[in-house]
Amino acid sequence: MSAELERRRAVQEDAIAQYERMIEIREFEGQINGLFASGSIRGTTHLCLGQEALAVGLASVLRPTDIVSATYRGHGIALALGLSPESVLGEIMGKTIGCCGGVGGSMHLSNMELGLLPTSAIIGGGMPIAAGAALSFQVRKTDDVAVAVFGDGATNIGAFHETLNLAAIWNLPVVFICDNNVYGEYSRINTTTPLEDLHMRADSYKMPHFALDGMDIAQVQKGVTEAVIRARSNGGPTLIEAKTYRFAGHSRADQALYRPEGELEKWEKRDPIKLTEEALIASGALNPQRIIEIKSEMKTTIEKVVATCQDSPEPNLASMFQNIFTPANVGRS
Amino acid sequence: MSAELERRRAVQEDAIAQYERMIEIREFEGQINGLFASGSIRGTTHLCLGQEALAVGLASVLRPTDIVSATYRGHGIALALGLSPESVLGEIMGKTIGCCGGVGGSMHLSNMELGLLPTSAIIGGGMPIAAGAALSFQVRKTDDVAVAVFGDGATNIGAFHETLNLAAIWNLPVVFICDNNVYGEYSRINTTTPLEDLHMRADSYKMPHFALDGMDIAQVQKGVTEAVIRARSNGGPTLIEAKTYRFAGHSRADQALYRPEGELEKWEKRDPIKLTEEALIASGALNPQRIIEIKSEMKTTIEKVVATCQDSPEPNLASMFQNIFTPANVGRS
Amino acid sequence: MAITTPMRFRQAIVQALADEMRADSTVMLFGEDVAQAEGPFKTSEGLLTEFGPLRIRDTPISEMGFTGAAVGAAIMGMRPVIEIMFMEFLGVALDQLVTEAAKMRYLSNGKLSVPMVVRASVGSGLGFGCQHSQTLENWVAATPGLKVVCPSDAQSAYSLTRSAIQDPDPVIVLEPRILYAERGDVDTSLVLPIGKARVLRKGNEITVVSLGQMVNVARRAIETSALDVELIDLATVVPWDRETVLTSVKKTGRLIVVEEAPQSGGWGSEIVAAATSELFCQLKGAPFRITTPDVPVPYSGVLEARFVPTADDIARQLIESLKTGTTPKSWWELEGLK
Amino acid sequence: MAITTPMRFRQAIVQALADEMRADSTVMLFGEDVAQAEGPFKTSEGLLTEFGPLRIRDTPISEMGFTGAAVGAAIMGMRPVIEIMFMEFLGVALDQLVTEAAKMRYLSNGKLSVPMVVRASVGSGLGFGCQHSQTLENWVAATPGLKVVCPSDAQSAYSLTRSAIQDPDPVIVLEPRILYAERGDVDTSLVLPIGKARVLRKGNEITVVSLGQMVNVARRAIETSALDVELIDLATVVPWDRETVLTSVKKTGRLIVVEEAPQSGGWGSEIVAAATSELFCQLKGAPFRITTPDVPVPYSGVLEARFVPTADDIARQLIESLKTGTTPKSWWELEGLK
Ligand SMILES: Cc1ncc(C[n+]2csc(CCOP(=O)(O)OP(=O)(O)O)c2C)c(N)n1
Ligand SMILES: Cc1ncc(C[n+]2csc(CCOP(=O)(O)OP(=O)(O)O)c2C)c(N)n1
Ligand SMILES: [Mg+2]
Ligand SMILES: [Mg+2]
Repeated sequence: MSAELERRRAVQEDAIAQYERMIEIREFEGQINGLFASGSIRGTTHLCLGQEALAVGLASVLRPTDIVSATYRGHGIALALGLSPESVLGEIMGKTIGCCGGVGGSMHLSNMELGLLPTSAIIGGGMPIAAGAALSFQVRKTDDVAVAVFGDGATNIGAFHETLNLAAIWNLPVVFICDNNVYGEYSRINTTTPLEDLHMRADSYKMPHFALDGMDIAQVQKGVTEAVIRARSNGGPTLIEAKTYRFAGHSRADQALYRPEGELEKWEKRDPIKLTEEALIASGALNPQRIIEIKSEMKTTIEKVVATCQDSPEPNLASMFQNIFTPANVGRS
Repeated sequence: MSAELERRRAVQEDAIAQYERMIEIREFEGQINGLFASGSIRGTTHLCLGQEALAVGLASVLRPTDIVSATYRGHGIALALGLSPESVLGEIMGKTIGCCGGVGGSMHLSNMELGLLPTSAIIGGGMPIAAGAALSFQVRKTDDVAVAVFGDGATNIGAFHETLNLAAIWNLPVVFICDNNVYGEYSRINTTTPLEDLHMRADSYKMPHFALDGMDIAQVQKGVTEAVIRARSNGGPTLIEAKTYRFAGHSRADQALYRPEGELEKWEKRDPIKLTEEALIASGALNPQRIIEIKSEMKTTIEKVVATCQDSPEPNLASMFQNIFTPANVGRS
Repeated sequence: MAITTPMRFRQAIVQALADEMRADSTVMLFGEDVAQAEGPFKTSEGLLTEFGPLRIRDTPISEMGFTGAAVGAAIMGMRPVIEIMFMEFLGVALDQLVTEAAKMRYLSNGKLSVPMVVRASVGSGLGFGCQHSQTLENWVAATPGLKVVCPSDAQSAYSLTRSAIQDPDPVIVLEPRILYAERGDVDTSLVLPIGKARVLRKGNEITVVSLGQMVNVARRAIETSALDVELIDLATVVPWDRETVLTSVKKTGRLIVVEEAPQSGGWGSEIVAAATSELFCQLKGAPFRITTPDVPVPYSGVLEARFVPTADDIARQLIESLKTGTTPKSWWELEGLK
Repeated sequence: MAITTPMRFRQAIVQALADEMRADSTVMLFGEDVAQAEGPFKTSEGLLTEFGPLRIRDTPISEMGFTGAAVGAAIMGMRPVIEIMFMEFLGVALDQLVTEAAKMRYLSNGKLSVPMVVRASVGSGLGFGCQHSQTLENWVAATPGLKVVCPSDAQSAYSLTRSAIQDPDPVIVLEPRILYAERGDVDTSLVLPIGKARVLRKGNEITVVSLGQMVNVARRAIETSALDVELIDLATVVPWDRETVLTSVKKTGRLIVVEEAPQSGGWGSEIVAAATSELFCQLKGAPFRITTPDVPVPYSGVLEARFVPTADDIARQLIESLKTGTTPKSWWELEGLK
């Protein structure tokens, strides 16, 4: 089993590993701004600080043969699914060590072994693709499922509507997860969308739907499990709305000054990492001392990852000419 | 006032004129197949037999300064809004007498004086355009309204979703009318859409909505009036589902053999023309004798229209080079 | 000797789909009214009956949704074929081809392929009006990662459709709608690889490159002109067969592209520009394009008949260009219409 | 003497929008985050404050919806400007421009116009990856009824934006994203009409036609080459200025197009093909294009820097072509990469 599949298995089995992965994501995202400032990263990037429970909770419920389509805000989901921090940060830094050899970048992480489709930078772009993956499972009669993760803002794009309707009428094994982090870029969701509970839109397709607390990993696991079981057993698609909050700005440059006063602070009280810690301490699985150690170990680990990626070579010019078409003709006849 | 504006005013004021216009549409559409057979019409065409009450009911409620966007299935709406039969049939025959000089064809009728935008042959294509017309009314603070008419099948295209959301969040003076004639091409609506009452989709946008009996002109007038009044008075958009039935096939070639047995016959019992006749007779406005006369007069009228159009000249080659760009620069500065 | 069967263009497509579906259980077809109704243009006749509703499916009117579904199914190892009834409808779904499918292999570091086929009917001539008659090759032509083919007769409809389905990458098949009813002889064993042009007629004086419905018109023009013209059916628009075209132009020294695309922005510019850049010193006369005018496709039969280049137009321009070495005027310039 | 003000490219756009909105109450702007946030690229700074929420509006993420809304508002007499944050996003809304807006006047028998403007940021160079870095002129280039312009500096950003808004027909303004922060001097009284190229440098040996972000690179190349080159900023892609370009090529006998579009299908083919067809006998050497390679725009800074033609590339090809009269190899051919 590859090291990355091991990483995946870890979060599937163990609550401590899940917590550690959340810390890994937090630590990882925390490094990004500094790397921008130092010129090690260019372009743009979209952090998922505050949304770690959704990423890890989701990954803990899926099998590696399930398929996930996610978005440019995908570092956390990639790490949660098992991609190594080197392959994620390497990609963000445009290095050969990156999961895409450096030609993709922050918005386009992928790893087919772990079931992560290339993440899409087009709002709604990944949704019908996930439905298509589910279609292939249905035709081949496997019991794998496809998951599409997308933002609150994405519920206003045509692809959302078309995909949910198609998935419903074809009864596809797909789970739609709307990561409602309250903002789409600099727009609060209520300024672009007349509806507050976005999952209600599933009624338009007679599709089961519910909201869950996306800050609480146990809630995420419970809700996603319910939908995944339905999908695996021919019960068709589900729309889940995970109520989360984006602790950072939309992308690199954004300071999120448009937030109403006190909003961030209110959500920070429900920081998914804090909630997980409380739960693990309450259950006796962890103690405060160990938490401090884990965080400090993870800090060191990620710092090493940064160093490794910084030392990793730049891609050579030939690499931009590769992987456009499939080599030779691997068709059947 | 132009003759066509007179035609419009007629259906706005008088129930008999409305009935006559329905007969005109019925007679008009009845001629089309024969004209195809004789080679006078080419391409394709989409008849609205059975949907006359919606067309005329709608036209009777709107002002000429209101704006309508409709579809390729637009002969009836065009005639109802006041376009002369010559300008509609002429266009269908590709003659200079046509409302578009013959370059548009059956799917693209238009008349800006009467508020008919060029009808669109792209499913959903006209919907955001109607919302945009409503936007212009809103910015200029007129109390005109825009109306988008589209089919049941169109409720599955992305433009439907995006337009309804946009209209709702901007509170635009627009009325969405879904002409649910049970079929989209050869597909019964229930095979492509999990929801039966399509107007329920408006809940996704917190938009007022209701269904009405599209075979009954009084019901159409009542429902559309309600929505138009809301739009005129800053109350925002409404989604109306008019339950109708397509008496003919989807387009020229289609015999509609896919219909379940007895379905057409069931709907024919609610033929909008029959229902209108019954109502007018009951109210004493018409008697059976006069009905026979009206039909026979209308037959003669439309036969004359056919002859006129057949005698009308073909467009010259220069006409295909016109009206692509606005001549000179009519910009401000 | 090759065994050929007479069939219509649309039947050749049905046959190709059926043969591929028999050979490969991952091939499937979906689109609007392709299953129960057997296709708005009857290009899926009998397929639902033979292959059943799991593999042959009607879709809602949701081009973005089902095009994207094909991308996803292809990534996971199916070979979906989708039908886009009129090429214009990609205007609501182009994203899934140009910005998703074409980039997927690149963005997976070569770990996945997207063996999907998009069949879209194109072109003018049937009185469908300006929103249902464009060819629109340009929407997909400048996209590394996509392949685009366009058959011109029943044989190439059959063979290119099979090659497209067998191809491991996304292929768009532009089907000239006006040809659906045309008859031709089909040899089902003939392979036409993607990226290979067809030399339909050998000649030494002029190279004519054409595509789709214009191929036959060009052929008629050449026959009436009585010139010694080499006629190439480009067949694949992307990646086009530089070798065949340039070899021919090297020989003849003259290049004329006959196309249905508009004068501004049509695919033929690519051929003329590339041939000129590479073979400038070997050209004996001005290479040029014979195109449709820069107007929306008009509806009236009289106008639409004049919209595409006619055999007479083409013959006139062939003869004149051979005589003068310069680019002859288009018919609308001759008639002072523009 | 003209009075010029120094400003950034993006500020020139703001200024043009503001000046037009002051002059005409029918001008309005909408798009994602253009109001409250003053534009993802700060191209609407101050506009909400000055013109208020009726005319400056944020939209939901619904490109089809709001592009279509602009079509409708324009038909009814407004002059809407919409911002498409990245050109790729038209992949979900192209229908409204190519198949609706471009045909509306035709389909109304000349009774209506569609005076709308679509502003879309384009191009590579900022590390946005292959779904946010294309130029995609070809999506709109072969569409009778649309006009397409592309500024190359603050002055043309200002003047073309104003001309676009004043134009009675739909105009697409492609804004090279990498230029937003560039500074330049703007004379607000200078009118640059749509359809008119800018001769930025007179010369007699070679005509170089370029566009957008490549204009400055071409200029640098020309300066280092020390050749007598005429540099034309095409400025309008559709309808391009045949007169200015052909007059120049008549004079120099040589044409090189420098473009960011890919080698296959890029807009430059149109220029090379048209110039060759019309001026074949007056050409002294092979006309050719210097383009980006046929690859998705790579993310890595090292690769992306090499993706667009560099001044060195261009200078090498200018010099070599003048010497040999033939088309020099591209850098990737030289390096054996394709
Ligand atoms: C079709 C399209 N339109 C616009 C954008 C620009 N854009 C990138 S992220 C974003 C906001 C998306 O918000 P949401 O769906 O809530 O996701 P989040 O970023 O909050 O995770 C927008 C508008 C895009 N990428 N694609
Ligand atoms: C985007 C798009 N996809 C497909 C079509 C082909 N098409 C034309 S009419 C039609 C059926 C539409 O059904 P509905 O909306 O119910 O309208 P009706 O024809 O019944 O009035 C379809 C699929 C189209 N014109 N545009
Ligand atoms: Mg969000
Ligand atoms: Mg219908």
